[in-house]
Amino acid sequence: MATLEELKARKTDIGPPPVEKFLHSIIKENYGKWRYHEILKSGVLAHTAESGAVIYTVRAASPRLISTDFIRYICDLAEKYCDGYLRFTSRNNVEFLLANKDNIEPLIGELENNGIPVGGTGRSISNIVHTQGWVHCHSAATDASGLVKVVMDELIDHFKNEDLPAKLRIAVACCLNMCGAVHCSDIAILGLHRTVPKIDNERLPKICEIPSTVASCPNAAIRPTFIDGKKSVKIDEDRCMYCGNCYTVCPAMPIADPLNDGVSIWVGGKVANTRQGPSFTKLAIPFLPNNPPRWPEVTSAIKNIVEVYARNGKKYERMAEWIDRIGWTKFFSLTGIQFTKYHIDDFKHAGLSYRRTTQMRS
Amino acid sequence: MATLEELKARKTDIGPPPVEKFLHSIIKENYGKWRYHEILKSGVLAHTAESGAVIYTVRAASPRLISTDFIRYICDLAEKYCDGYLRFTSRNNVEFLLANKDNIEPLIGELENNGIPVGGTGRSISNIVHTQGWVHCHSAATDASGLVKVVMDELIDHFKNEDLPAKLRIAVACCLNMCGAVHCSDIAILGLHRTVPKIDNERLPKICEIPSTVASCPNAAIRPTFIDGKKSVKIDEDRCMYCGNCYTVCPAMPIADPLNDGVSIWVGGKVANTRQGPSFTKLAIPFLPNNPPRWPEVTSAIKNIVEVYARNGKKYERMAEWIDRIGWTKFFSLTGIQFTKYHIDDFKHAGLSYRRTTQMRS
Amino acid sequence: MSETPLLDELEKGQWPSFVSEIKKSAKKNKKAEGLLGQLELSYKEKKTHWKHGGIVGVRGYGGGVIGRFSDVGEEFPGAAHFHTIRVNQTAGFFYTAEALRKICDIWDRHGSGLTNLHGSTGDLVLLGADTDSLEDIFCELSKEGWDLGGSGGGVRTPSCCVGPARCEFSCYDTLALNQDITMTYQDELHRPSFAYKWKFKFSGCPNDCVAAIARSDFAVIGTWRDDIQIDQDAAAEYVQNGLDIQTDLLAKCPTRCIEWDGSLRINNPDCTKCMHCINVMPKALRPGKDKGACILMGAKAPIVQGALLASVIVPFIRLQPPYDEIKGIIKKIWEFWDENGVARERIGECIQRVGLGNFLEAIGVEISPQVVTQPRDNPYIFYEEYYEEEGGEG
Amino acid sequence: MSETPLLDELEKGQWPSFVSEIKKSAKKNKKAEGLLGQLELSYKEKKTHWKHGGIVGVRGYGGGVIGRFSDVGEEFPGAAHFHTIRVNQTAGFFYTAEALRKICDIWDRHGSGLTNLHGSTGDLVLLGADTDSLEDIFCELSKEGWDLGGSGGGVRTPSCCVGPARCEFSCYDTLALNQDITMTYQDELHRPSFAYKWKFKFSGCPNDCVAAIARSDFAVIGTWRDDIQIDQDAAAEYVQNGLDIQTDLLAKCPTRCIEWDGSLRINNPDCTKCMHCINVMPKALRPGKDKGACILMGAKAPIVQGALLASVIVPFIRLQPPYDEIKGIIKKIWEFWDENGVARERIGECIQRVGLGNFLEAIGVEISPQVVTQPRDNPYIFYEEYYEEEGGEG
Ligand code: SRM
Ligand code: SRM
Ligand code: SRM
Ligand code: SRM
Ligand code: SF4
Ligand code: SF4
Ligand code: SF4
Ligand code: SF4
Ligand code: SF4
Ligand code: SF4
Ligand code: SF4
Ligand code: SF4
Repeated sequence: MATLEELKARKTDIGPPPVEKFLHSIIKENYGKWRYHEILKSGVLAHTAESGAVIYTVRAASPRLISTDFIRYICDLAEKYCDGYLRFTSRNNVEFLLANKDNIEPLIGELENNGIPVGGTGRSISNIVHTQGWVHCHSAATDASGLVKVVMDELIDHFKNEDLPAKLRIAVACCLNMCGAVHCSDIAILGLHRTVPKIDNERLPKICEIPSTVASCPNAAIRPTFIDGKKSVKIDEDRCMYCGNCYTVCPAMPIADPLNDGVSIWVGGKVANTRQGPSFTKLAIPFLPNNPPRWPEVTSAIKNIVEVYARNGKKYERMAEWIDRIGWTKFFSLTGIQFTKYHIDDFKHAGLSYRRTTQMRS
Repeated sequence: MATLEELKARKTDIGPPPVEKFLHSIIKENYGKWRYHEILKSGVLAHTAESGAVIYTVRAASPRLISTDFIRYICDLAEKYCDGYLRFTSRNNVEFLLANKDNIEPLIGELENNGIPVGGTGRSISNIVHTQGWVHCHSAATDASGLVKVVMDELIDHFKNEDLPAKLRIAVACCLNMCGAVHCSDIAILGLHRTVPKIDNERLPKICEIPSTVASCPNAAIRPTFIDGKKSVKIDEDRCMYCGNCYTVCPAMPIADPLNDGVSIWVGGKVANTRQGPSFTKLAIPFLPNNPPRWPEVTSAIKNIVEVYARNGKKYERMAEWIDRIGWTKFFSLTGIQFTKYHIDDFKHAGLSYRRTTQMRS
Repeated sequence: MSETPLLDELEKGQWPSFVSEIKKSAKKNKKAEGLLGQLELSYKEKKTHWKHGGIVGVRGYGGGVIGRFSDVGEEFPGAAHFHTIRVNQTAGFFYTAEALRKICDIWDRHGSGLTNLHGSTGDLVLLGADTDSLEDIFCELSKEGWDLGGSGGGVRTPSCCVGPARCEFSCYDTLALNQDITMTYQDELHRPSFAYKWKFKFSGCPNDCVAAIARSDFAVIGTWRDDIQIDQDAAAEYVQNGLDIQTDLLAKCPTRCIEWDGSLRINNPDCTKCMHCINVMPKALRPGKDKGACILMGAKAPIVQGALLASVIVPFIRLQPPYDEIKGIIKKIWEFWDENGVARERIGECIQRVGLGNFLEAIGVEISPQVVTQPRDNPYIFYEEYYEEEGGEG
Repeated sequence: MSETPLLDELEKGQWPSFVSEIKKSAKKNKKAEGLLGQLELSYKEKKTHWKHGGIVGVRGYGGGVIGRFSDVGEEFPGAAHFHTIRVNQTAGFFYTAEALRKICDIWDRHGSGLTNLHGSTGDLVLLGADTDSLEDIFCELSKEGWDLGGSGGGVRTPSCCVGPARCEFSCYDTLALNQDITMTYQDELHRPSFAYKWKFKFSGCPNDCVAAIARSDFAVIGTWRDDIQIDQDAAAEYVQNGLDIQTDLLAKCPTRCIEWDGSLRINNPDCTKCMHCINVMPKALRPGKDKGACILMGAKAPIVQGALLASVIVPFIRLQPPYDEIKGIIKKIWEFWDENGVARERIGECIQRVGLGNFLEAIGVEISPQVVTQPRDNPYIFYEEYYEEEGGEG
């Protein structure tokens, strides 16, 4: 039990500190009065205010899963070059905010010497948003950080250089819960299962509620049953599509299966309301094996898609817009990816993806 | 009982006569070898063959529900001007097929003198496809032939002249069974009910199967029940959306309600694969009263929509394409039609019609 | 004849009046007179006076006649029985005056004298027969070479566009295929034995003048695979005659694959065969030479689970008599439907229920990206292969 | 430290290595060492070694800590307990070196030394705490001015784009609204009592740099209503500097409402505020002056009934402190959800279930055509008005 003193000292519901404390004076003075921005070079932004003041941003990579050592190191750099000010982006890059233009190159020099690439702005591949994977989640069908590492190693030049038709946003999620905007990414890498959950009939009645377990299945594959006189559930194997939601609700239905878990690749999602607006990511490759530590099948598949897009996309054409222009038939033929039965939707709105016109390319 | 002789005389499964018997010699000779067509004037087509031969077509209106007198009359004309050859179109117009150009004007003269307008080609309003209504169907929530008559009286100039941005196809159906392409028309007039079927608990058990009656409801509003010890069904009034399918399956559930039956107006459907391809018709006006014999509310509503389209649509822009260009918000403001809760889809794919982008006009 | 003040209002105006038609027949025909009276009553009371259904027919046929009985038959005896006879129309709705007159003769003798030319499915509809005269009408019609169309859970009367008979766009012989299919499936047409109705419609090109994509379970729509044929002189002529080629043609091409710099250039691999440019310049542009059709399936009206447009099953097929390939596909589909169909479920709904991929696999049709507009966007995949403990792919 | 041949492979290559990060901490920290060993095992066996869930927390809070226990805790004692502490990040992810260092100090003292900057929802995530040290960590953090973020069935940690702090496009003050909402709903954030999670995200313009439309139950995305502001000289400058204005700007406008003839002309009533032209020419074009935001609701990941993008609820709202209007809407929505929500059903699914029209009616928001991309295409309408026998509208 806490002492009375401790309880008093303990403040609750204070919320995060007000952001004003963390804003550079140039930002405070020109807050809401920015006039325009320029990308000076890949990874370097200059925002000019109506007052004429300029704040420079250097964007640097981060593996997101970082040690306090890493944080202390970037703090050192921020103090040395940025009056101590820095921020993170919504894609987990580090942004150094500089008042002094002359500090840009020395900062970049130090970062690169220490193995931290600079880039991710404009028409490039930015950091991959991702999830916990084997590092921290019970649900994971694959590792997230590892996939990010090997894919970014492969695509590093597109992070450092703005050499693509448009922004290319990649996301990784380790299970169908999709902790991130995986469902709306230019390219998504999604861990998944391919076999039916194994029911632990011993534990199930003790730790799970039967009705909520039955209700958890999107496809009504789970039914209540009795095993050796005890309440449990059974799965209609023909209806299960391995989503793992029953496992989320009931721990006694583990779905992990190292032999069959793996990775799928999705393309053509988008978040921004630009031009053709937001859209979901669509299936490109239904299954690639989990082949840690470097998932060669995955990296080469992603590399291939990116390079085909880089060669064929037109300026300002996001992956979705490029595919929209050339058509999916051509996407599959250009990338050499095989179109299969699995690519044809068979869930709730399936029919709406069927081609309901004779309009098509030969 | 039929006599043996009769039975012998009676031929079954002979199918329709081969069409060759009914083709003009010019058509037979140039069959499949047509080169191009021209619209000489509204209602008059000229098809030129590779051989240089030409067949002329005069397209005349028909109320579709016609007497043998009418048929004999057009047969007379066909013999007088067309060597006896004529056809009907997929929209129930009569087409006279002429070898001799000089016969065109006399034929048109006779038709018009007898109250049969010529037109319906090109960028005009053609005949309305429709259904039985009170003339012949037990399901009808309105009359079809009557609606066609009053609407075409109103729009006759657009039948006779090619003065619209593009073809405008109108359809009428007297109930949700939609016997025709009502669901894919530029403008559709649809009869419907607004009250729950009345269950005849006396007859129901005798003439209907309970399970198929229950299954007939798209919205699971019907449940089996017992009334005075006899099996019957009951309707959850909150779930019923008056589709009448239960009545189709079970005659003891009549849904007609003269006080509340009426008409809805739909716009922006299309069949042809041209440009943006086929699409469904969407709700414009949820309800107008059944006001026979001349349904003034309906004719003025249709007239309004047609004239707004005629003024604002661009050449080759079907109703659907025009609305697509200006947006639905503008469609409602230009036509002065009120947008209501009923316009928002709440059926199976409802969410897909919600605006899932910030993109919109102010 | 009874007074018909309401219906009389519908004899006004410029559009030809169905009321005048009914009256013409009613003058000489008791059945038509009955209808006229009953219809006036409907107009007054704003409701139908037909009873629900009623099964009548001719011997040996399971369909082709729609039974219809009045609920005010005592007041209007002519309307008491008022059945519909669906006569299978000719392909493309072509007739001679002579043939039509013979039908009129039969119908004036035995029926109301009222008809629909044509019903929405395509039949030549005779409207208003007594139960007793059905057999006679059938026999007389068949003597003249006519047969019944379809109704109920079977093949419905096929119909097709005017096609090669009078249209330069037709990519296959719609009339011939329509006739061949109608004759081949006489049994399925006249003795309905399917889970629900089955409609065939045939259009010669993507303009789809018979609305096949909107209202047939099995739609065959002509198309081509090679380059659009261009007559540059004719194109220049259209432009000289005032065609605004930029706005009306180039900007309306859905894939923006046509260019004009005094002559037309089409980037054919990007062309989706939408017909627009050809429609605008029929003298200058024509479908390619490698002609055939696209097969689409599953269109229907809204009842029960919502309307459907037909969707692509076979992106391209060549169509020549004896049409064995397409008949082979139909056979497989009906076998599949026989096993998987449910009462009152159209094939389009059935395909959605089992999944288009499974359906194509079952009927042995190749699975190509052309059958969809986009791959799935949800991760709910029914994987069928997996590794077994020993390491083999299951 | 144990051998980690597989993970070592992930120290190769140019992208900064998370394995190197774990190793840095593992050198001085037993918990990090445990994680390293367990992760190597996962890489070897291709499976996770975390047990399902586990409820832990700090006093007075219903969320903010994710319990995590190892199933190989005996082999890797450091990993046995490895809970996550979600620290509510600053608005816009702005920090000073000083503040971050203090967090590092606390975390080095009590935890694994490993973090996520940031979690996908936005929290500053401390990864790997023992159950016993949770209270201490919380107290020390709060002394430094930090509080926990959300988890479970309540408000999750709101997050926002950099907005007016460094972006010229921002149409409202994302950081201020984010902070205000976070403070206003501390109770809902820390003591989850909703049917399921609730995520707020704030983007300053339709570029949506915080992906609000894809992953928040309540997304506020800046936009404007009047004309785009044009600086014609700057526009000319872009063109002089080589911008292909036809291809890269005009042809990419979704409504084709911009023209260029030496100066730019925008047909503003047709502009859908897609940002493209402004993004291409930030110096020449700016959002209008009548700024505010669009409220969209219901985005979520696929589980259970498929992923959803957020959809428009309020087409335009002005946003100024004290933000009473938007808070009024939130209040109504939560009342509605309280009555209509079902466990594990996100608000987006709930809205679809009850119908967007009914939802808007219930929360008292005006129904305008802007909330849909098209009206319904099926005739299944739930009419609520009808005539009673007496003739009155019911
Ligand atoms: C820093 C950051 C906001 C933050 O609060 O952290 C940010 C900052 C800017 N964004 Fe963004 N965006 C940021 C995440 C996003 C996201 C969210 C995401 O990726 O998850 C999106 C939506 C992506 C999508 O559609 O999938 C996003 C879509 C855009 C767009 C639209 C691109 C398009 O054409 O579709 C622009 C406009 C542009 O780039 O011209 C934009 C433009 C910008 C500008 C130019 C705005 C400005 O004037 O300052 C900033 C520099 C962009 C650059 O990198 O070239 N920002 N931007 C985020 C940086 C992430 C990173 O580290 O890479
Ligand atoms: C006669 C008929 C076929 C038949 O077998 O009966 C026919 C005949 C022709 N159609 Fe059609 N269409 C006929 C029903 C249709 C239908 C079906 C319907 O209306 O239910 C459609 C689909 C309508 C829709 O999309 O909702 C149809 C969509 C077209 C189109 C595409 C129009 C568009 O731009 O969307 C063309 C092309 C054109 O008009 O330039 C076309 C073109 C033609 C041409 C020019 C073809 C040719 O070269 O001969 C014929 C003369 C058209 C005219 O009226 O201007 N025909 N046409 C049908 C006449 C119906 C009538 O009486 O009005
Ligand atoms: C006569 C006709 C309307 C007309 O005025 O032309 C007609 C009349 C009837 N249709 Fe139809 N349908 C007629 C063409 C259609 C079409 C159009 C087509 O075939 O191209 C459709 C839409 C396409 C489709 O098949 O989906 C159509 C969709 C329906 C439906 C809804 C089917 C569905 O799956 O959604 C029903 C209800 C049913 O089958 O139970 C129906 C049912 C009926 C019934 C049998 C009424 C009933 O509930 O049992 C009607 C008999 C009326 C009568 O007493 O004469 N009728 N029906 C058309 C047939 C004439 C002919 O043979 O040529
Ligand atoms: C830590 C984090 C991933 C990360 O690596 O960043 C995460 C981790 C988990 N998420 Fe998540 N989610 C995280 C952001 C998201 C997001 C993205 C977002 O918030 O913007 C999503 C998608 C958006 C959404 O909410 O739909 C997301 C969608 C889910 C779902 C699916 C919810 C759905 O309605 O479809 C679940 C499953 C559930 O709730 O039962 C889930 C569940 C989980 C659980 C609690 C696992 C579970 O089944 O109980 C994971 C705990 C992992 C662990 O042990 O650390 N997580 N989760 C993110 C939270 C960090 C933070 O607070 O900043
Ligand atoms: S995506 Fe799945 S496995 Fe990965 S962190 Fe989220 S819930 Fe865990
Ligand atoms: S994994 Fe998904 S589909 Fe399979 S039983 Fe569990 S909840 Fe149902
Ligand atoms: S639409 Fe309805 S009422 Fe009209 S003919 Fe068809 S089934 Fe009968
Ligand atoms: S009318 Fe339609 S919705 Fe109403 S009970 Fe009958 S079948 Fe169901
Ligand atoms: S569908 Fe094509 S081929 Fe048939 S009539 Fe129409 S335009 Fe001609
Ligand atoms: S047919 Fe259609 S898609 Fe093909 S070139 Fe002509 S307009 Fe373009
Ligand atoms: S969402 Fe708009 S306002 Fe916010 S950072 Fe991105 S571009 Fe700037
Ligand atoms: S913001 Fe988008 S829609 Fe508006 S003018 Fe610019 S490009 Fe066009």
